[in-house]
Amino acid sequence: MAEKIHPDATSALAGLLVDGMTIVAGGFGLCGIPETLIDGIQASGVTGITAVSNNAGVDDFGLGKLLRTRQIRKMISSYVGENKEFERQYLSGELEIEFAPQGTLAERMRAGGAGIPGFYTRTGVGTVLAEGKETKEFDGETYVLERGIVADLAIVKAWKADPFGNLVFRKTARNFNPMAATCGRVTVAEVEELVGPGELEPDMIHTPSVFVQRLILATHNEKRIEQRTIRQEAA
Amino acid sequence: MAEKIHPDATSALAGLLVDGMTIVAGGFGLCGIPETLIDGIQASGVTGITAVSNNAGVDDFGLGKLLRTRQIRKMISSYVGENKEFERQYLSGELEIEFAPQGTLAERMRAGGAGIPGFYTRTGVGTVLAEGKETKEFDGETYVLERGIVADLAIVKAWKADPFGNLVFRKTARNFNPMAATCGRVTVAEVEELVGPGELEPDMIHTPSVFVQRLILATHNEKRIEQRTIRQEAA
Amino acid sequence: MTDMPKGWSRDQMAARAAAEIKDGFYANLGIGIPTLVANHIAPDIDVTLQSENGMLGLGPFPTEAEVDADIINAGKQTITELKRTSYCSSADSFGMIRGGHIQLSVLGAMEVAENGNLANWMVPGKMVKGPGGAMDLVAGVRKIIVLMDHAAKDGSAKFRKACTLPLTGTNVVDMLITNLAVFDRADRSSPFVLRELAPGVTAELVRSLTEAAYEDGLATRQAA
Amino acid sequence: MTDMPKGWSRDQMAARAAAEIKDGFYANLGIGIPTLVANHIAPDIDVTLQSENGMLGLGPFPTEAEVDADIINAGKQTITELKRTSYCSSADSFGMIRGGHIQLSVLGAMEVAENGNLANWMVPGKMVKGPGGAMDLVAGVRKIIVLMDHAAKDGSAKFRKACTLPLTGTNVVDMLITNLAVFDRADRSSPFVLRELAPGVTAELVRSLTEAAYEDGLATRQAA
Repeated sequence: MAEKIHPDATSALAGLLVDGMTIVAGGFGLCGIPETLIDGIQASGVTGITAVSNNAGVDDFGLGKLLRTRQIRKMISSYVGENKEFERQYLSGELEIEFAPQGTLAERMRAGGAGIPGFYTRTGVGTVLAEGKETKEFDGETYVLERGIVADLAIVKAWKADPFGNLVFRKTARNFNPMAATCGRVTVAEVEELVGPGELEPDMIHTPSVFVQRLILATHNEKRIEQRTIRQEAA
Repeated sequence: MAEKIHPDATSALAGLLVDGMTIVAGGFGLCGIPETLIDGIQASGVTGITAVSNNAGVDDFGLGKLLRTRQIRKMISSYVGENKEFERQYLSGELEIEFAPQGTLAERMRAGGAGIPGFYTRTGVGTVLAEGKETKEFDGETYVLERGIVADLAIVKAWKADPFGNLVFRKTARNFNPMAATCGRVTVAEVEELVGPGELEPDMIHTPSVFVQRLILATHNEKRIEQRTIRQEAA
Repeated sequence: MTDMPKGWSRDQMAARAAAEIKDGFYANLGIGIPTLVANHIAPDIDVTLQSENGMLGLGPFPTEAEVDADIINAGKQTITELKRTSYCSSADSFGMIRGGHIQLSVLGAMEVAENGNLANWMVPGKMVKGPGGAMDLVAGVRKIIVLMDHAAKDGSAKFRKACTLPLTGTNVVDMLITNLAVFDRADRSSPFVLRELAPGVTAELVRSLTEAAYEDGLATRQAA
Repeated sequence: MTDMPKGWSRDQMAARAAAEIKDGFYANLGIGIPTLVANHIAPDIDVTLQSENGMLGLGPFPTEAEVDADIINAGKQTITELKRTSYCSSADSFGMIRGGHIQLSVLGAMEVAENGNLANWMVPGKMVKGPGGAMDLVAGVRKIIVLMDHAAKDGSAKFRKACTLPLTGTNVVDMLITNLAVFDRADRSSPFVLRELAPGVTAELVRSLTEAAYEDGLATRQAA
């Protein structure tokens, strides 16, 4: 079998990083983000990245790390609210941002991965995010044409993987990861747990092995919480 | 809780059947087809159906039953090879057929269910199945515009359901069922097994409850095999 | 403006929105006041809450011991799961939303226009954080209820002839609940109708603090 | 036509196609002769077979005891699963195909044209059964190998200047393996090149039974 498991992020990313490349990353907020691979990209020093990710991390965590080191030139995101360094770079013109509605962004990743170059959606019609985009009427309603995204590299975080590269995600850490995994020309996954062949139930695999070219055991699993909201235990 | 479980197919289909309606059905060949609900539709006598289904069953099984009783006026399918009654009605002009490539049909169901009225695909470009359809160039390649499908009713077969309507499918009986479940204005599911609340693992639900309005325990689970291919056991 | 009646509290506005939720509904509650709606759903009403990041069937906030970093809502708050819960990808989650499978969404707003336009995502000149899932929700969910203060702090109208801020969606608002009044409309080709007033609030006050045209449905309601 | 050399058997054609499968490939084998390809994959080559109805990692046919009506391939044949197997919906399965994630597909054909056009789904005047997944496979899979008899039973060419039958796809064939010869091309803007002859078959015979223009690559190959 072609070996997919690599010993660490550096090995898994070797030969894949080029200045000016496009990287799509799974994760929503700080949940389900490929922490270990982000560290690996930071260590590599690759620059001029166009990062496609729903959010931009916070100042010292997630993609925020790569913003700090000025490795990212452009973000394609739906919401970037929690990052002061982001704000500074954006306002000073160092960083470019392309906003996409969250569902449109998710669908653009899925479309790119599924060989669909464009699709129509009602989302965003009549707003600034549809400006300059083609529209079309279907049954009397106006829809905007959105493009599929294919990235040079996809980095995703999963819960479990087998050696074939089949992935299972955990709870809301799934989020953008399955689509991100499909829309990279190469996809590297980091996982919390590697299991043996046959240990994943074939009916319960979220990302089939065909989408994953390289695999590492994640060593950075901080899973920082943005909004720790608690209820008092009933007495 | 609004009760989704009905005692039988007749009850689950009550008020939903109207002559001339469009019904989308899950299943591939004879695998994963809603046998019990097809019986219920046959018994209702509803006619003029446009049936959206990858295949048309065989003469006395699957949608073939509704062809026999002339309840179907039109099929939207990718392959209808195994049905002599189908062939007779088609050649005599009693039955209309719209062919869609299999992957395009699957995606049209998913798109319809996901609020996407149209998408572009390379599949079928330059063939008779793209005739009369709009095309568009993306990055120098030609793609054809295909439409999402929304049906009046979706009927699907699942393996397990909980009372909320969450569904799990089994092996290749999954096939078109998940997309079919999303693209009916009303979706009725039949399942081999009803389980209690909380018995389905939240990470492992294929069709979330929001897509299922009514639910029955399947009483017709023949699961006929079209091509029983066997290898000899090693001695 | 100090002698303007305050009208309903945020919790009362949330409770009014909660009354729109029918048994069996699937609903998406936005961040902020809309989140309070969940606290006011009647016990005999079974509702399944959706979070657009990919969770259907939201439970309450966790106890300290229950906190799980992998279970968060769209506001990135830790939450819990229920017996009915299912998880899905964000693409499938927005498929539910865009495909019209969610019956109701409650959102905050900066401005609502008389034609149902909504502005709730950016203020020119301020840092733009992005739309998140708001544009998808208003474009896809069948009934959109907006909760907002009736007027800005300077007294200027937020329910307007036309939005002055960049839009989140066009012709998407079905019901508007402010601290002073409730407006709804029969469908998206109908005008808004004033339906209810908060205690101590007069129709004249609402009229004076509203730029949008709307019909007066109070008389009808009294007669009914 | 009785004295025309038969060339390769169907199993030999399948074996030739199998030699194109590289370690780590994901491949989709069509119904009919292409299914035989699986029997000829070298033991040191790890390949994962896909079936477009929604299965990745196809196992062999079942024993009588193993038969499961819920495990079938795209030809509706009962099969088995492996340790690597995963199931998915047909939409996700064709996402793999359309998105270019499957490296290789082997298909049968009625006609192939010199520009790579393929016809393999309908014959006018005969009952049309539909394209099934063939149009999706040829449009999406990265390398398409066609297996077919070199000539029709009446001796007429099946590798033609242009297809006479309705097309399955335009400019999609990368390699053509017939009972008499093997053709391939460097990319989809290059012409086909004759690469190999079956035992006892001459280049002249192939030429005489082919309508398509192609380059002769036999000399090059010998030299290499």
